[in-house]
Amino acid sequence: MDLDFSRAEQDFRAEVRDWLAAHVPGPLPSLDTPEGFAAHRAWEAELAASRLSVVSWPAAYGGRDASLVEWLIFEEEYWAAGAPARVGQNGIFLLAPTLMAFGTEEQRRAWLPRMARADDVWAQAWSEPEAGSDLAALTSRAVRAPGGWRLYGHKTWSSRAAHASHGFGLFRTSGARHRGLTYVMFPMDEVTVRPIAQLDGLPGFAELFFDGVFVPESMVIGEVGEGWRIAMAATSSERGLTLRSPGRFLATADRLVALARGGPAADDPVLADRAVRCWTDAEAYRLHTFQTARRLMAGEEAGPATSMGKVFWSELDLRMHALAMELLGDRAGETAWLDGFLFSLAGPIYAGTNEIQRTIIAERILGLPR
Amino acid sequence: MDLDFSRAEQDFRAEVRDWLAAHVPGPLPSLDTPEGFAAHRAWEAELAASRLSVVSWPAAYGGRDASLVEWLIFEEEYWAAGAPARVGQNGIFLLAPTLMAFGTEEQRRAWLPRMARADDVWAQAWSEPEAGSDLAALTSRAVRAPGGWRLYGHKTWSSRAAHASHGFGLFRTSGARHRGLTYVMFPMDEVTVRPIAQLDGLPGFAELFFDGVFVPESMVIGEVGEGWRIAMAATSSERGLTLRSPGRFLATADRLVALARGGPAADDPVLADRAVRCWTDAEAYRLHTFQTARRLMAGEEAGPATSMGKVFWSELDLRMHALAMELLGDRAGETAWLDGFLFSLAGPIYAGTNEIQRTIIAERILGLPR
Amino acid sequence: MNFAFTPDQLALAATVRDVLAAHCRPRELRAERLPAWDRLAEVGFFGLLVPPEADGLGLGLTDALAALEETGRACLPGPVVETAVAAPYLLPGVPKLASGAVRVTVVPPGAAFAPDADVADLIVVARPDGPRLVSKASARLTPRPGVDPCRPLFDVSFTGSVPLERPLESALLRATVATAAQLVGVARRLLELSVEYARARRQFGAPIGSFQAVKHQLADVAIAVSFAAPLVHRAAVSVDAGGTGEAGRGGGGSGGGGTAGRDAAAAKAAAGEAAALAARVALQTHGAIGYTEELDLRFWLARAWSLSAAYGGAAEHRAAVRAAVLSGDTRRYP
Amino acid sequence: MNFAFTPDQLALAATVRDVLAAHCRPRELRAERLPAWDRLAEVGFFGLLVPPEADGLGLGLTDALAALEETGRACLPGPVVETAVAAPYLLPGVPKLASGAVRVTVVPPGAAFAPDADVADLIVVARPDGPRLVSKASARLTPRPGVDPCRPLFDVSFTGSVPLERPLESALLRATVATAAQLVGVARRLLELSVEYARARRQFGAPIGSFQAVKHQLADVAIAVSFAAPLVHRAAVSVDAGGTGEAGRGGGGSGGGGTAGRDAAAAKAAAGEAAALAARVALQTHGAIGYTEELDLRFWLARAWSLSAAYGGAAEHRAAVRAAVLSGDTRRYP
Repeated sequence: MDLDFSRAEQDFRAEVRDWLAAHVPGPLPSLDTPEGFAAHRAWEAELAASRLSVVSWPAAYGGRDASLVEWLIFEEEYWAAGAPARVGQNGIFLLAPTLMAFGTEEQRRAWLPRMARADDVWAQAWSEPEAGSDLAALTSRAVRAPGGWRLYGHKTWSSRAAHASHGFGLFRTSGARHRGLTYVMFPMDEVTVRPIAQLDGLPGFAELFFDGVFVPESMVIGEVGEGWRIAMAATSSERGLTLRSPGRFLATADRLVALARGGPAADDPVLADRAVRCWTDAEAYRLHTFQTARRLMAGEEAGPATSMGKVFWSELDLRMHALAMELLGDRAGETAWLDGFLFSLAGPIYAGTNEIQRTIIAERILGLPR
Repeated sequence: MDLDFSRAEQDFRAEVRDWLAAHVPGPLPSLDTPEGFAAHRAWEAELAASRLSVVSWPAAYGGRDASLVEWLIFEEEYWAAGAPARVGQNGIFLLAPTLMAFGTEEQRRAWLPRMARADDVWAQAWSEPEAGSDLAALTSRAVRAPGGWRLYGHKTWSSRAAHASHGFGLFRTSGARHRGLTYVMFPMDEVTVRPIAQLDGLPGFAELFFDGVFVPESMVIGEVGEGWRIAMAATSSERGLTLRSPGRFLATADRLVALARGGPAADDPVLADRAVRCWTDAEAYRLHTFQTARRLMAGEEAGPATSMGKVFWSELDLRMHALAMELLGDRAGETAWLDGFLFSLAGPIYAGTNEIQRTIIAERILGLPR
Repeated sequence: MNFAFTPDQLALAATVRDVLAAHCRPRELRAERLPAWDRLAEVGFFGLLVPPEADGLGLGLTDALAALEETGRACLPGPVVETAVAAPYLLPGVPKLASGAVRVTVVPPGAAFAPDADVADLIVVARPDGPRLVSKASARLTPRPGVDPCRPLFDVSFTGSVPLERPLESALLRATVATAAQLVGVARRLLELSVEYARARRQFGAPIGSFQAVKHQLADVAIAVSFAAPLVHRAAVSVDAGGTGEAGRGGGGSGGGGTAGRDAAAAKAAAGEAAALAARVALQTHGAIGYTEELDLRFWLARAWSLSAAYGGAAEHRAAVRAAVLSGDTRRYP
Repeated sequence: MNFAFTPDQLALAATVRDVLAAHCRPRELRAERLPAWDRLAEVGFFGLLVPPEADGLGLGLTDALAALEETGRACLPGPVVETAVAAPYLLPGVPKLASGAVRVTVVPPGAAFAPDADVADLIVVARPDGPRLVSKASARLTPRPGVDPCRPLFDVSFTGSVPLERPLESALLRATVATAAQLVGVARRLLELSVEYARARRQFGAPIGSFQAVKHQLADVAIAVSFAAPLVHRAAVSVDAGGTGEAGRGGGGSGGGGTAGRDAAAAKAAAGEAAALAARVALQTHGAIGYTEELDLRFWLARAWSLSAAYGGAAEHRAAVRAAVLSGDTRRYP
């Protein structure tokens, strides 16, 4: 057991660090505004030009074939450098793993390079008003049409959808609860989009209304009726959201400790202790992730163990931002911590609520009865 | 709204305080040993001789007709003085309220004065091996016999039973889940008692085996088949365990703060903070209890709100003792804190687990669906 | 000993509650800057703590406490605590305070900004060399971003000001306890909204409120609020009994005399933590929808966060209680 | 970078696990004072960290870490950490250490008593003027009450002793990390026992493990253990990489050099807290039965509590991490 990075890994880290130091822009406007969205797309294109937007992808699609450990290194450097949020993350972390595992080579060549450059920006479309965590209850339909399908129904909580060019999600193609769902990509042009303003007034989410939107056969991923299985497999993909990169939380923890070294925490060890606990927890998450990455690189499956990571990082992220709010008092709004706090509140909710994750841990890891 | 005690309440407090100062003995042996049991009985008799063993009872049974607030005052002084644990508490807090509400005057006159003097010491007999929190699943039976009943079956987790003279509990008199249970008192002489050693090796609990133990009709409380309702009503009696006296936790909190002012907490504000939080929580529990007492004295019912108190005091008590263990390190065993810690571990379990209490709060106070 | 609100105190709270139920609903929160203020003025709310010689009722904080909790429960915008609770002690001679015609806000020590300064006629600004009184005319306000859109923050610079003769301590102590009472109200409302939603929303074929995990989280909120409230009540009694100043110091007085600082700190910390828990669980119960501008929940979420920070966060107040208790102030009644 | 145990390290752990599964079962815990010690000696367990010149294998702490976790998982009685981990650094020249024929215990700084001194041949006693080595013959032991019947405590007074030349720090750091590894094992076993019980025990017509409240508590234990373990692994790597001494100080070395004190403290705190949570949830899952002498659970409960306190409690270690990190030591790899 060691924690020594290889020469190649160290060189990769140095390259990424140097590139970021030279290129990271100042704070961009929120990516939920039109100007911010455009600025973030431009930044993605700049990353892509140096093949740094999707380092873990195959070179054929715009990546570098980086190993999992190299990807973790990239993420550490990216967030430590204070680089912008990733406007392409829905596509990169949710759709791309699905295409790589279940798409055709045509689909991959058609969509992945464009995604890597943010030529297309993808929104996810899972939830419906009556089906949040319970995806098997979805009712939006895909109906056979000449040469493809027509989509009908109502999706909600679609992140980034206010400005995205394309979307992907599950649509019902038969009545069977789980086996009646099909995985479909679609262009946003014909979808009616109603932005949902969040606490900060910006449309981080949107509702999507489908009234016969046509998609050709080539935009179905995998077999008809296999959508549920495909979606589930992709969410446990090692490059998906399940192996949530520690880099972001490490950067937050370091900034939190810096904050705690001044201000009220300097005089209150109880506040300082909370900050340092977060720092240690972020480190624990990082080390745990390295161990998981090592297992995955050895060919093991991530499996339900990633549910533990989801609970851990989301509650850590919330704790860090809530503490920062307390440390900053009425000056919190002048910093990026307030936006971060509002964002962190969603962590325990999205990608399977933490209640669902705890039930998965209990049933699928510990073996408790349903 | 005020917190000023009346002249009479202040006088009562002074009397109790003075009496305790003159009479409280040094530490007695554990009441789970034979000598400790005898010493604690003698102490109860001494309390009773000054009419201080059951101050809130009617004078006719050995009490003083003290108000709820006076009882709370008595308890504050009792525990602050470091007086011994109450060997009679099962009888005083569980059986006596039942007799007062559902017993006959003959039963009250027969049993309460003897209980007040600890002539009889009562063990509770609720749980069975296959029915812990789920009392409706009880299977021990009471079978009609000339002049009374014969008891059959197997009870467990009977506290104090290793040395008690009498017991009380629910026995099945018909098949109906809740309506088939009857509330019965019984002498311990013919019961086979198997002590259960706890973590400290002492028999705080026992198993009870009934093989036709005879009890006369006069030892049934209330109507046959009404045992469940009677037991439920008694546990929400204001003088029962549900209005758990804050005195004990206040005394623990004060001792914890004293402990925290020396030792490692003196140099570690994080430890000191945990101690002071407990002190504040104990105060909150005290104030909350005064408010409840005021409502009860005005004729209101305690109702399911007492479930909130159960969760709060039991988790506070555990937190206080766990912190003391940490403050004392390997010297904990030399103090009374270790025994207190082991005892506090049971708090979230007995008298309805805290999980059951939280469900009661959610369903019966907040109105969430079953 | 009667540690319960009197019929008069409850009647006052009921009056305020009725006014707010009629005039400070979510639709007004969305549309108006100061909903219900004129109605509250009509029922005498702003004169409760003003001395009789300035046309007020001269009541104690304890008398107004249940009513103040209602202002939190309704998420009433505007400088409520500053105008109704702090001003009577800072500016007892200012005419029209009792009638609600003059609104006041405060930049307390340790804070950078004044809440609701846009609607204030007078601003009290804490300065190291003593508090200053700034009139609307001589103040220049710069909006600052904050978490609560109904309690906007402003940087205050000013061309002219007068020194305030009264020390801030007594008023701040009362404002702290009053804010704690509001937080209890906010937490209660968050709990109600969460329970309503959990009863109605179905997932996996059942109302989410039938799931044990949801039940137990909401039960924990109920417990936190139930045991924070008596600390707030006690703090009000302690404050009214006299003994101002910092935790652990303070003078005599009957009943809770001398523990006012300690008790106010304990109250604010517990109420702030209960409201923060209520907000956390409310969001977890509501899921992604809790997040949105269209749901009323957001008003109470924002208020829980903004008031938790107002007049000192929980950690600051815990530190004050710690200092008092560890230095030996473990006094209870009597 | 290969932050996972090597096949050799795992094989060693499997050997120890097999020995303990056969010879340190609950029946032996009830009947014997030092179950499995002779068997562990046979497989070379006590010589793992002893230098080759004293007949040991000269391995690093990292190599033995998974095996040490097994001793916690089996609740192995006796001065395991003191003999197998601390002694090789304190008494490298003592003959027969590697063979397991000499047992050692320690009264560390800040502790009052020696665990397992009744079966120790040598006792190292920390004193303000430096550690002393006391032989069994010159020690007088007085039993002191403690929480763990399989890890009895003794007051040690002595008539003769010799000063110990080696400083304690390096050995204590290793003992702290080794104890953290044992705590991870204890926590894992408590979780297993709780899951087994929750699957079997029925209440209200269903296994209690089917209730969401029980599931989520056990899931939280699984999470706590899973994220404590890597901190323990890292601490072992840091210790082996060099850099002894207190948190925040320490020298160079490759990899984790210089952070050993900080990392050992973080590991012990996290492991102790995970074990304490596991014990709490185990009792809550088992109900009153968890309490009794007849149930095996009690061995692991007692061990969780006794080892949490050994070599410093969680708060003490959190304070050490805090001091290091706040003074600027936020170093990670590389």
